[in-house]
Amino acid sequence: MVTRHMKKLINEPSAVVDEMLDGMVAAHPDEVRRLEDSNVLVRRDAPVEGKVAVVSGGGSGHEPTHAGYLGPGMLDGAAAGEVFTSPTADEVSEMVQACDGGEGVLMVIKNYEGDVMNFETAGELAEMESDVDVAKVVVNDDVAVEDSLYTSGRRGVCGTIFVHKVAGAMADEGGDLDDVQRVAQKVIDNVATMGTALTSCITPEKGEPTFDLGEDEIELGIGIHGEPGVERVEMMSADEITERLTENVLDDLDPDEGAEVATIVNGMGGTPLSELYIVNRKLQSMLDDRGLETWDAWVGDYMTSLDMQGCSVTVLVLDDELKELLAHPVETPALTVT
Amino acid sequence: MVTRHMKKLINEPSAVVDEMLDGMVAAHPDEVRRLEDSNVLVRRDAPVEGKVAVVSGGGSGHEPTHAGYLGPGMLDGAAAGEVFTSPTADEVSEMVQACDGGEGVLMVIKNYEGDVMNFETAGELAEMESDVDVAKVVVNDDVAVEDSLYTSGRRGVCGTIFVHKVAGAMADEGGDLDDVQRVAQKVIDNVATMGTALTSCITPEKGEPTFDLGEDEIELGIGIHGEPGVERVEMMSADEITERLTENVLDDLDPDEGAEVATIVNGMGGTPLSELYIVNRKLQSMLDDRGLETWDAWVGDYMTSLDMQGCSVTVLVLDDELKELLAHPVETPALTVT
Amino acid sequence: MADTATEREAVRSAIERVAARMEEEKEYLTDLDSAIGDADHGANMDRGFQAVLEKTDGMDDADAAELVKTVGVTLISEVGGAAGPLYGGSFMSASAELGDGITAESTVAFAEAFLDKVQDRGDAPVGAKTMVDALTPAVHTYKKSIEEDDLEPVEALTKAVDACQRGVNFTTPIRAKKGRASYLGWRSVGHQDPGATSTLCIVEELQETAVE
Amino acid sequence: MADTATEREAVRSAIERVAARMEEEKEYLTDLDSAIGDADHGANMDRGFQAVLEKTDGMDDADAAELVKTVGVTLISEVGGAAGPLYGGSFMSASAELGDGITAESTVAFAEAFLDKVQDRGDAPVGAKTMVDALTPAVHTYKKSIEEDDLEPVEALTKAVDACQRGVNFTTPIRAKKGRASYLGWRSVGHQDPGATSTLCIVEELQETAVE
Ligand SMILES: Nc1ncnc2c1ncn2[C@@H]1O[C@H](COP(=O)(O)OP(=O)(O)O)[C@@H](O)[C@H]1O
Ligand SMILES: Nc1ncnc2c1ncn2[C@@H]1O[C@H](COP(=O)(O)OP(=O)(O)O)[C@@H](O)[C@H]1O
Ligand SMILES: [Mg+2]
Ligand SMILES: [Mg+2]
Ligand SMILES: [Mg+2]
Ligand SMILES: [Mg+2]
Repeated sequence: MVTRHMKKLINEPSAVVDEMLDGMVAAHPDEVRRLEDSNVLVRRDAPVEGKVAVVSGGGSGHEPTHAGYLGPGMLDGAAAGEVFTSPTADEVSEMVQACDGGEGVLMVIKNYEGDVMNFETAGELAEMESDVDVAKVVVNDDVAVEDSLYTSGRRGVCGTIFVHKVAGAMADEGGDLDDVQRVAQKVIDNVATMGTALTSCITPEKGEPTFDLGEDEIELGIGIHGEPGVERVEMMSADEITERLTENVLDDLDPDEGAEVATIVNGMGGTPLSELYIVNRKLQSMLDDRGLETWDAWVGDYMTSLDMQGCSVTVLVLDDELKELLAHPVETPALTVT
Repeated sequence: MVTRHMKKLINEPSAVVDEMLDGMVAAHPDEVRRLEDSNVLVRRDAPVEGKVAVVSGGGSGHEPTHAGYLGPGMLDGAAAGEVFTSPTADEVSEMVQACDGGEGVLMVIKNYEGDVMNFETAGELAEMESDVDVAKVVVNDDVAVEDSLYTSGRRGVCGTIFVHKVAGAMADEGGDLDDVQRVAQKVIDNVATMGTALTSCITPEKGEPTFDLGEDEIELGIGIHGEPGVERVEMMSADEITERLTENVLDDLDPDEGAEVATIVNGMGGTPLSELYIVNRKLQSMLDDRGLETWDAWVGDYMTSLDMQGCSVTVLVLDDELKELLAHPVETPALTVT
Repeated sequence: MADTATEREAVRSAIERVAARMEEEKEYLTDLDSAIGDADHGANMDRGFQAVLEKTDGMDDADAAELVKTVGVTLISEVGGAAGPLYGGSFMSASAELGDGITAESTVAFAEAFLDKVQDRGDAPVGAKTMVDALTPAVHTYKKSIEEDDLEPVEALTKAVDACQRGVNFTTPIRAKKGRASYLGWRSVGHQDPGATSTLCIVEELQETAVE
Repeated sequence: MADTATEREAVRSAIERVAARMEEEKEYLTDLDSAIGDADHGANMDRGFQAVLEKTDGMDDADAAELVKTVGVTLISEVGGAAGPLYGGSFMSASAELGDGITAESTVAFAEAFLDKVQDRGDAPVGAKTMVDALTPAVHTYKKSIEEDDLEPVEALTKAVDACQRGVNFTTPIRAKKGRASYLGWRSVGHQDPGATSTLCIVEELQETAVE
């Protein structure tokens, strides 16, 4: 039993995910519902007959990811694991089956071994238990991690939001499972992200910082799981940090001059919005200097890491199809496009 | 010159407001613009001829308040002061004149002496310099502060968002200055808020916590300026905190059984969304127990206090007119209703 | 009565002194404000007086009244918060009293007008734990020293400084009724008011200028 | 070969031991995971084995294979993360090897199948700084002790524990190639792998059970 209360608005650490999901349904009863005895939320009207379903999920602690993006034009299902822990295969399988409207289900997976293994197992389970068609894409937009024999590949981070948006739009427009998978993959091939942490996050279970950062240190290249980054450097100004992140992202994407891009300056949960705007200011002026055209710029908390202070910069290189799909209307608790 | 970088995504502390405003315009160039040589943002298409303008403003550090609510159906102008410092009278006066579309301007003021004095002076200045009609309302929804001879009256906090929404809707529907002022005042008369801080915030200028809180202490009854609260108590569970806040709010409003309400669980900037949902879960179950009907429940960061961890609970008692105005479509950077 | 040029230099030297003092006391004032307010009073005052320095820098033909009016207007447009309209509005409107030059009588009128405007705008009585508590004894003492005791302005100012300091000390043990500190209720007791403290700084620098 | 009831009790006692051990090591495992992962391995394993305890509690007619399969299924549905499918999938599929009861040979087959499944699912070679580094020496040593050296299972297990411990120690000085720790690159060097450590805990408890 917990007697000391850590400084979080929680009751029992073990009840965090359950209570958060209930609170979310209470806030959005017309938009989402919870599958009985599970940590899966789905669109209120799921399954939507005759439409490909797009589902996602992962550890909790990244709110509004994932359930915040449930709704017309985006996700059909979101499986919530424990904090920072992949959801289990049987819950994902349940979600897949609950969301299938007869046209198949695309699973959007972030490239973490836990997620990949659990979703793959889930896909197999679901196909065994019903006749749903399951396809998947694996998002790996984190350029901080080298994709080499020496790592588990690049992580999936905030670029996932663009994947959800685009895949959900294609499904909403009536695309078949192949179409939906194709555009999701197109986003993955054209998106890159890098993040930084000014502070560690504190998980409800552990109750203290996941990693220690000195007074004047920051981590570059963090993921979204409170795992330490790839490099620890001295604290820098917002402009310098933005330069580091953006340069890595653009070096990876290497967009043609004149290319149109969509961007996200994403807060890690504990960062004031004012600071994210300061980062966006520098990001946009850098894009401008490189001759890139910003077609859309998002600033806010899209994929967080509990109470961590820090941000990530995401750039997606666009073509006409992606622009149309990004502009497609969407209505979800966390994102509305009209 | 600042050589040590505090752990914030900023450049110079003195440039925070300026750079944040530029970054905001860079993120929303089709929605907002900045008045030259000032810290005032207005709707891109301001002044809107033939419509009453609704303007607001106050110290910075509360993002997305105020400029996040600029747009059709909500605010026409937002004056940003330095962090936690009221904007100056001349900037407010400039804003009032820039937003006037010939039908007059309603100033929504939060009840802080600084804000009230600067806005009042501004209203006088504006009326002297042009023939704009200026009306005002003063929001004082914070039930933590007793309204007595011994205080400056109750503070204006997160209930202000409902005032902006309702007044902006009435203006958008073609109401005249009296109508707009009347519905704004109706919200003020029926809304109450109370907040708590688990941690202090850190202002860019000071670079360290505004107040010290022990490991196991929280402040009840904080405002949104990093000022200490009215009572310091031992850390409690989310349910207990929600009870304390909600009971005070409901005692103040004393709504009839069966009344319909709209609610906000507002994060103070550094609180994970998951925790706000846990608070919302308890709030909604308490409203249910009291026989109140939740017509709409908002959960998120609406009016923050930099990186402070904590939340506030706002309840607005509705009638048919307020429901219609709350449901009126709005499109702003921080709030979309379709 | 001194000539315009002398008066101008006296006012400018006072402005420089006050600006330097605010820079020096910035952290201290902010610390006081963080205990019972929102931790910005030092930054507010410093920002304001730095702007005043810049604005008055080129004003080589201005007389004392114009200079002081500029101080007020600048504070109004640069400071914000509660201190901006209070100090700014008071300097602005009281400056009219110096229209015919700086004399013992005109400075008394200035001081009274200043206090009136603060009370008019802020509606704080004495004992509400605000700058009024420091300003009131300073102004009353100055007036009495000149008008009743026939003291020289310098001596009167020295007495005013002492009175002002007592006013500042008085703010500590009382409960705030106005300003942000009032939200704290009884918890405001035991803390010195930042606005009263900045008032004392200003009065002290005026006295130092007069001594020169 | 022992009868079903004896085997059932042995498996249950092993389950109880492991569950108790995970509870005990929860913080330690999480600490290891916070250095190079995401600070949940202890909570994951503890949650999983508490659920296993509950699930197997009523199973009074089950044989060893069924019990072990239940361990796997439960871990799959309760743990999530990387550890869930790895441990869960392996217990589940390797349990088939115990279908004809617990013998020296069947436990060797079980151990090999377990290792195979971990490698199959997780695709980690030895030296990638994962549970594979602890599991491989343990399984290899156990097999050789039984098959080549004709040791009793208890003695073989004791050797396996020692081998496993060396595997855990081996994870510290090497760079991770798989799992979250791989994202750290060279910074993962110098930290002990949490999954390898939980593997050692399990093997140690199996050995203790065998001694009893
Ligand atoms: N109504 C008032 N009348 C007189 N002085 C006031 C009043 N309200 C506040 N003050 C003074 O203003 C000071 C605070 O100024 P400052 O911190 O710059 O503004 P804010 O409170 O808006 O942050 C207080 O310490 C107090 O002396
Ligand atoms: N591909 C893999 N193959 C084998 N073991 C792995 C693999 N990936 C991770 N592990 C093991 O899993 C452990 C982490 O488990 P856990 O913390 O529960 O999951 P997660 O990494 O998803 O948070 C690591 O310490 C490592 O031993
Ligand atoms: Mg994990
Ligand atoms: Mg202030
Ligand atoms: Mg202040
Ligand atoms: Mg882990």
